[in-house]
Amino acid sequence: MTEKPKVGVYVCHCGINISSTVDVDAVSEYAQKLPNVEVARTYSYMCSDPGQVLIKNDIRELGLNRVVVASCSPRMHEPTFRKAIKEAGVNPFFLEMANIREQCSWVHEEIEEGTAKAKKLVGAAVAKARLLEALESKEVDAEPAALVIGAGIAGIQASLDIADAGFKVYLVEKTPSVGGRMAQLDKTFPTLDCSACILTPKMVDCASHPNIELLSYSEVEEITGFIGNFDVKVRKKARYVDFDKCTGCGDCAAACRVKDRFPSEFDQGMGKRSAIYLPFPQAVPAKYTIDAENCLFLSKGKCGKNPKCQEVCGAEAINFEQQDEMVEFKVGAVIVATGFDTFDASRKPEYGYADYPNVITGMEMERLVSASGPTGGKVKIFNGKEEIEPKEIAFIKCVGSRDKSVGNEYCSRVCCMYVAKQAHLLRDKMPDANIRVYYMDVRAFGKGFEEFYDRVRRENVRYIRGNPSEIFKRGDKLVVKVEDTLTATPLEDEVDLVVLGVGLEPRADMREVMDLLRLSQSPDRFFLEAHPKLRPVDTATEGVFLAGCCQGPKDIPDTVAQAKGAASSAMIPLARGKVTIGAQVASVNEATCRGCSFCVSICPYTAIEMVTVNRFGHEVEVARVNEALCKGCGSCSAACLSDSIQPKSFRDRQILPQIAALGVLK
Amino acid sequence: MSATFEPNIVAFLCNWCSYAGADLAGTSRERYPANLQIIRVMCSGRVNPLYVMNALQQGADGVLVSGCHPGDCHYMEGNYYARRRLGMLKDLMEFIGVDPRRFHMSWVSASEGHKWKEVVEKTVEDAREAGPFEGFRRRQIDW
Amino acid sequence: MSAMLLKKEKWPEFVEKLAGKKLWAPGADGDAMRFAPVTEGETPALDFNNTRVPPKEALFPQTETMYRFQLGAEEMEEPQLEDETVLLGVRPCDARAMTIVEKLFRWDIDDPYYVKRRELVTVVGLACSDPGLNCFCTSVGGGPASTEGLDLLMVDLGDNYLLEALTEKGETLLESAGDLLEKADSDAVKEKEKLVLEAEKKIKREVKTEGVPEGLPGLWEDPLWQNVSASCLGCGTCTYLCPTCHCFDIQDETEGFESRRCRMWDSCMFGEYTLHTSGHNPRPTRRERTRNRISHKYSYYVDKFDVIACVGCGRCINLCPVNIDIVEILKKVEEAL
Amino acid sequence: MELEQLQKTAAEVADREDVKYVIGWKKGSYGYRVAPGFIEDAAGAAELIFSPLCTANLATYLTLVEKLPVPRGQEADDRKVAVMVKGCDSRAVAQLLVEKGIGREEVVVIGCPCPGVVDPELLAEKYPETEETVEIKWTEDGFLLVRGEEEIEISRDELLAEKCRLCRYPNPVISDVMLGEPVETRELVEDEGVAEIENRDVDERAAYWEEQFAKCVRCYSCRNVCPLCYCQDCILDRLNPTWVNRAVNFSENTAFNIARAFHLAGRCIECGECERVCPANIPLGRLNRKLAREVRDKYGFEPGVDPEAEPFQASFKPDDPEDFIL
Amino acid sequence: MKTNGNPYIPHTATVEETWFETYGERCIKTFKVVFDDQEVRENWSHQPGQCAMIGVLGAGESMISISCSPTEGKFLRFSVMRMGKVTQALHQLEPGDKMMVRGPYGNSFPVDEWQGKKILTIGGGIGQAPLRPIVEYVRANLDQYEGLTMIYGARTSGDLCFKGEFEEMESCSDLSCHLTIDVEEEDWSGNVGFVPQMLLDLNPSPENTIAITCGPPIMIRFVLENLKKLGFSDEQIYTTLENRMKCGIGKCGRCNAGGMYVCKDGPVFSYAVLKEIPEAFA
Ligand SMILES: Cc1cc2nc3c(=O)[nH]c(=O)nc-3n(C[C@H](O)[C@H](O)[C@H](O)COP(=O)(O)OP(=O)(O)OC[C@H]3O[C@@H](n4cnc5c(N)ncnc54)[C@H](O)[C@@H]3O)c2cc1C
Ligand SMILES: Cc1cc2nc3c(=O)[nH]c(=O)nc-3n(C[C@H](O)[C@H](O)[C@H](O)COP(=O)(O)OP(=O)(O)OC[C@H]3O[C@@H](n4cnc5c(N)ncnc54)[C@H](O)[C@@H]3O)c2cc1C
Ligand code: SF4
Ligand code: SF4
Ligand code: SF4
Ligand code: SF4
Ligand code: SF4
Ligand code: SF4
Repeated sequence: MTEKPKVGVYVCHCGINISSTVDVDAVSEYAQKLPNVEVARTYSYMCSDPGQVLIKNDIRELGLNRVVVASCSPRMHEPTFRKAIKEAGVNPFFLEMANIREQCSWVHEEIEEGTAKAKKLVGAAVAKARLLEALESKEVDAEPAALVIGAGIAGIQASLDIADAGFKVYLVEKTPSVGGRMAQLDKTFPTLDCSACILTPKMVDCASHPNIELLSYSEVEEITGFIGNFDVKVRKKARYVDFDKCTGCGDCAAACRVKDRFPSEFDQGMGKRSAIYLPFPQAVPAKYTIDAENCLFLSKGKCGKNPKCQEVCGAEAINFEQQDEMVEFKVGAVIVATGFDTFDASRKPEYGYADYPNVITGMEMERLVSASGPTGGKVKIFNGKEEIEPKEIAFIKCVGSRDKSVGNEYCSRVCCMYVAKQAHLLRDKMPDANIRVYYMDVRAFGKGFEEFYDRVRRENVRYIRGNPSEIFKRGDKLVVKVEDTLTATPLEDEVDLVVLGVGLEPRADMREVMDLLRLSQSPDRFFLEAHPKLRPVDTATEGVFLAGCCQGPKDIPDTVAQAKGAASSAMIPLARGKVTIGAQVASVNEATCRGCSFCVSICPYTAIEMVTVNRFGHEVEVARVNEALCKGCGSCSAACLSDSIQPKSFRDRQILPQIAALGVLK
Repeated sequence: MSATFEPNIVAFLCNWCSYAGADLAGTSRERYPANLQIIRVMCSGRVNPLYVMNALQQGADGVLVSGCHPGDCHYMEGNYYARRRLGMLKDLMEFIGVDPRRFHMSWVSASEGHKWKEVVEKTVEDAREAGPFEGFRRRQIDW
Repeated sequence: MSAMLLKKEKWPEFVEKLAGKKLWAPGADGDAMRFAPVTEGETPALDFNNTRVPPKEALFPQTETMYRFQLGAEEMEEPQLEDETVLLGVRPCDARAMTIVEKLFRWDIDDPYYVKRRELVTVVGLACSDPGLNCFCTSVGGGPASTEGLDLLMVDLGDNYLLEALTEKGETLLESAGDLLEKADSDAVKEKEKLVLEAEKKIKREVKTEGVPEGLPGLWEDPLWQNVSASCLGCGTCTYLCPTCHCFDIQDETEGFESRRCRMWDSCMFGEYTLHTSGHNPRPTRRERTRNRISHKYSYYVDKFDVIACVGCGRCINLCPVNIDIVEILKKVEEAL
Repeated sequence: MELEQLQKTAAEVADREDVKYVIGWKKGSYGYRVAPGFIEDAAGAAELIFSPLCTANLATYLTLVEKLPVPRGQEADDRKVAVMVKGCDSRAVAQLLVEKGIGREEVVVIGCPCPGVVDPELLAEKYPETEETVEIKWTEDGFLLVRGEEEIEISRDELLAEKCRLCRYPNPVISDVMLGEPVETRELVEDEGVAEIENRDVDERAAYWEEQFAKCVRCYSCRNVCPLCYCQDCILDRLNPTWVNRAVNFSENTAFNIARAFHLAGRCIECGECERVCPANIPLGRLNRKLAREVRDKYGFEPGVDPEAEPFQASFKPDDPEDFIL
Repeated sequence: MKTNGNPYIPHTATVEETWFETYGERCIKTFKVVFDDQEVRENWSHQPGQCAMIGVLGAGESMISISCSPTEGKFLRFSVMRMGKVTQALHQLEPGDKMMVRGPYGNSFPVDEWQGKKILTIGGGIGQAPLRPIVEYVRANLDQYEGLTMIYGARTSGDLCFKGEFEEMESCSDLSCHLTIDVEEEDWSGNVGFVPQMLLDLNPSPENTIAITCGPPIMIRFVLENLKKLGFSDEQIYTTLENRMKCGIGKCGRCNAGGMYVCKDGPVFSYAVLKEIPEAFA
């Protein structure tokens, strides 16, 4: 219904804060004459109880349906007056404020100019108030469950926290086992505790926790909906091994016709595995998986007479008929913890990683020094003739980090320390090796880092400042060509082994997750947080949070801290059981929308989607706003050439009269 | 131009940075000319460039749009869109003979009360120098 | 009535004598856009073909204030129309058009604005000695020296203009010129007749109107409408620039508290012209609109006012961006009949 | 390109079951006029031509056609529309694809590499029009005007339309069928028309445009002819809110022209149609091209060259210029 | 009169009473208005079927049927559906506010010609507004007519206008009132179904009867079909057109349907005339 707007204007003295520079009575008199103004009054403190009562009484007695308060900044008291008029039975969004204090009386001196400006501001506020619309904020139920994508330490920790708080968690891991990168590490800096020792119990916990449903070897296919109400579809990939029957004995892998033929992902390709495999001994769940690509039966249709694994499996768990399985569930919040990739060292060809076997990466070193690694913890190299223990070892830091030429300007934050750690571990194993580290800077910023770095240096690890330009082969030695920048001496350092301190990169497959959740990337290509300082675990999409290295490089303590942060943020809607959907959101006039989807490209919250509607028998695409996602910024509407999308309360037809009032009113 | 000409300026400020910055200018009792009136919008990205045209047509002598610094937008990207759109508009306006001193855009953060004062002074001064906007003002020609 | 001669070099003086009245004449350049008020001291040149915008706007301005008021008040103030106006150099087709449009504006209830302006205006015509490529006035009841709607006809005789007063207003105007003029002799009149004949011969385009007014409604569903309108842009060119088109819209326009109700040209070629809120549109496509434009001119108007509402000025042909040609359309109509 | 090939192709396409009609150019009703032709079957294809007079950008008809309510029980006719495009016109198609004004599956694009069309006004001025239709052909380095027996050689520079002098995409950027051989592309040259205005001072520019915009009769030809003005319900027609009053005067006309030009920033593909159709001869092309040039030089963006591109007005780069910001 | 003979200048009238007939997005509000000027009030006369340009200064004017019969008194009634700019402004008017009115415009139902006949009105939705004056007129002059049958339908019971007035009619023997709604509703005991169907079901005899129909285009189309089925001749059927119009006095051209100016030659047309204007039903 179109009611006649009946506006009440309330001009506040604010003690003398306003009235000393603005003739409030003159403003009120002026307002009284504006169209649709029923009453205009002044009062010493509008925000005080009596001030509010004044407004409320007028609403009741004069039947006001719009209120203009000319006082301080709406950033201060908009909620106060909204509440007041709501109590008097008027929709809280029928309020418009004219800021005649912060932006008028406090910044101007002359009473004439202050008064003149206040009049205009009030005039403009009245012009807009007449055209305001009633709005309602909505509450909808939130599903008390969370989805965690990625089961590295970040995902594991977040899952455990949420589950411990009593909410259901669906933990989806792409690979056959949880654990992520941390499982591959040997010891961890700076405390040198054994990675597996601290991680394995958590891995086991999360598999056995009654509130966690672990979906390993699975991928999220689709997420729709909004905070409190995400609908999730997950594909459980076929393992070809009956999950319930497999006892994890390993007979199958031992019997496999192509036993130990394929590079083990876990061992960075340095160890080998069979076509049916457990990624690593402590893997959780301890269930075998057939790698369909390499399995003779699955790829060629034939494996001898009968597949060996099937023959030996006492539990009869092998099932070549198995199909991918789809599971669907609802969650109220999502945590993305998909981790990182290490920098592909072959992208710096000058270091010869692709050419020389004795140039290895930090990750490979982790596996080499690990007692459970492919060499059982022995560091041995092949120099072309024989297997030897390397004597001369060089580390190179910042490979793929802080390097514009490969597109990574950022610091990877862990390399300084893992290099120090590995140098230390090597020193332990080989007391007389010559170990040096080529570096640009050493950034030992964390708790205990500087101390650790000091200790390593004291252990006779030489730190040489210089960024090697080339590595080449001379005889059976590798030559590191570098300039020591502290002494300005060019060096050609002959070594046996080079360890490249590769940095962290966004996962190559992160686009899949971006598309799923319509997330954005920051300039470093990691996932973009909602605010770098104040909302570091939130994303633009409400109800979706980030944890761990997917948001940017970090070490384990930071990862865990962020995971805990994300978990607690995710638990807010779950614990409340409800989410509030904003009232001042955008809405689309579907009759005029031309379907260009400009608005869709613009909305930072991906709140708009194109839907097909029937317009007089024709299928046409129009935009539709998901009110739960929209934050009412209005960016979409400034780009909409047909003016079809408009943020409520800030519609063109509400703002244009405001402009007119400011231009024309005297 | 006559020294007494007082330009009328309409400004569009985003709620989170510039409007807060202007509030801060008030709280800090900065002093600046009273020629500028603010219309609050949630984001500078909300400012339809045609508002600028409309304001000039309806009696403004100058227009200002102000938002958060790049990277600080409360809605992440709104100010980038605003910058692109209004940059284009500015080119167009200049081309058709609207004095460039009549339209400004600024980044003012919530902590830049003093910068806000300077922006207002600059905007007002420029518009004053440019004189009353007659151009395509919806004047009362055939009324 | 009297026929006089005016030496061309005396033209500026002649114009000066009209001082005190508002003068309108085609704008300066050869391919004048429109008639414009003549500023003092200026002598309008008459060496134009025809204006793009017809002089109908002198009587029926593109935008016209009907009355002004203050928002919230009830008083309405009408504009005072009292300036006597002289239109100089109106082509005969455009003058004829004024008489045609006038029929509607005087039908049943007078349109006060048009009627008042018509009363105040003296129309000084200029015969065409060199008709345009797309002129076909002779097919629709006019001619290069048609006098309908004119108060005074000027014919360019080379060194002189021949001035024939056709109405009292014309007479008065001649009188006011006083001794600038000399009486035209029979030679001059003969020369004029020759010129007109020649001009008529130059007109190459032709439409046949016989049977068209009665026949058009019968072609309602004829495929010709689809054919001729497929490329139409639905713009306002053919109608705005047509001297006989007269549709208008009425809008209230406000600035601050000042407001006015005004009317402005409208066009039946615009989609929203007939659009209802429900989305229902009695003329939903350019086909119906084109059909209406032609039928209105060549049939409905004839029905109502006994005259074809097209004076053959050729503007719609010259200026249609996509070569929709009313002569061609009428040819097709004729074939279809 | 051979006329035969064109007509043959058009005939084939028009006869396709999934094609509603082919939009091409045909001889006009007199003088230099060329009219858009809508060909529904092979027989009609004989009318089609392609010559330096084919200025019209036919892509506009892809969106101009009204979608009538489909009677209950019937299905909408969603057969394809085939359209003949020159280089510039093809950019309109590409841009329409970017903006989802049309779907790729809705059109068949017949590409016509274009050596450049004539400026019809200039032509009529120099070689007055006649009531017979006149033919103009392309020659090696110009045009050949054939009027009855008479043949006149005209150099390219004399008559080439301004938009073609500036055009860098004479070969269609998108097509399903390409007719003839690609023509030589031209280098980017300075836009003298735009530069000439830029070189004036602000007041002169204001005076210039005031004179121009005052002439506007608001016939909306410029909007209606523009292939990229395809909103069903243009904001400039709306009353609530009213962006531009219906009144026709310099103020509203300017607002109208600003809004139109601005809405085409980063979208206008410089086909020059708006300027050609303007009955008031307002140099609208200069407005559009000014913006197009800024979009290209400052933002590194060209509309209508990549159907997969992000729309200019709905995207940004973090390093977009901001030298104008205080 | 204040208008100086300028037919475009409206008279000022005061809104005396308003109420809503229907609610929702496109609600209908009825206004009872009285001219301020004594002379205007006295000189004003209109016939059933005519309309007036009503408006609000600053918003504009709309053509609206006068929905009362002159027999009801020296006031005017308008029932206005909220559609766009003007009708929204009208809806904001409350008792005491000013409405600008000019008219009356258009032809009217030939009520005198119809004397001695049975009157059948068939209305749908807001289409009842122009029919109401006939109903009232016939009611006031029942002795001159053979009776009145009214069929009126709407989408829902909430969309029926003038609800309060129907009961009174039910009680009169010369009048019969048949209401229908499109779909079943809880508190609705009346007929359910479309108006054209109801017409068939009632099966009125065409003898000495005039049928007048008004409503949405689609309804009119089927009503006409059914009236023909029932044997009504073209001359016995009347309807009204509601083309867009701006001036109301046959100048602006908008309301043209074929050669007709709906504002002058209409809005009332007999089917015999209307049949010749294909555009009327386009
Ligand atoms: C060589 C090296 C040595 C290091 N040493 C130390 C150290 O000593 N001390 C220390 O504190 N830190 C160290 N770090 C850093 C440490 O590895 C990280 O901080 C930590 O692993 C980050 O964990 P995360 O859970 O964020 O990511 P990840 O461990 O990468 O886990 C991500 C998980 O998500 C899964 N995943 C990815 N995408 C999907 C998807 N689409 N769907 C489902 N699942 C998905 C992955 O399979 C993986 O299991 C080292 C890093 C490197 C490279
Ligand atoms: C003879 C006649 C009698 C009428 N009687 C009544 C009546 O009794 N009660 C009533 O509520 N309405 C009646 N109408 C319709 C009424 O005139 C329109 O609904 C009204 O003018 C809409 O104006 P607006 O300014 O609110 O809409 P606008 O803002 O001008 O337009 C909104 C939309 O309405 C469309 N529109 C404008 N005028 C009309 C029209 N005349 N018919 C249909 N759509 C239109 C426009 O195309 C536009 O899309 C009558 C119309 C006529 C011609
Ligand atoms: S930008 Fe506007 S027109 Fe385009 S899809 Fe969005 S709402 Fe529709
Ligand atoms: S208002 Fe902002 S958040 Fe809402 S849909 Fe528009 S762009 Fe997205
Ligand atoms: S016929 Fe030509 S001028 Fe007329 S509307 Fe169509 S395109 Fe425009
Ligand atoms: S219809 Fe065309 S030729 Fe006829 S009068 Fe109008 S513009 Fe001239
Ligand atoms: S084509 Fe020319 S006259 Fe017509 S609206 Fe556009 S600019 Fe104005
Ligand atoms: S604005 Fe003009 S030049 Fe640009 S695409 Fe549209 S019609 Fe062509």
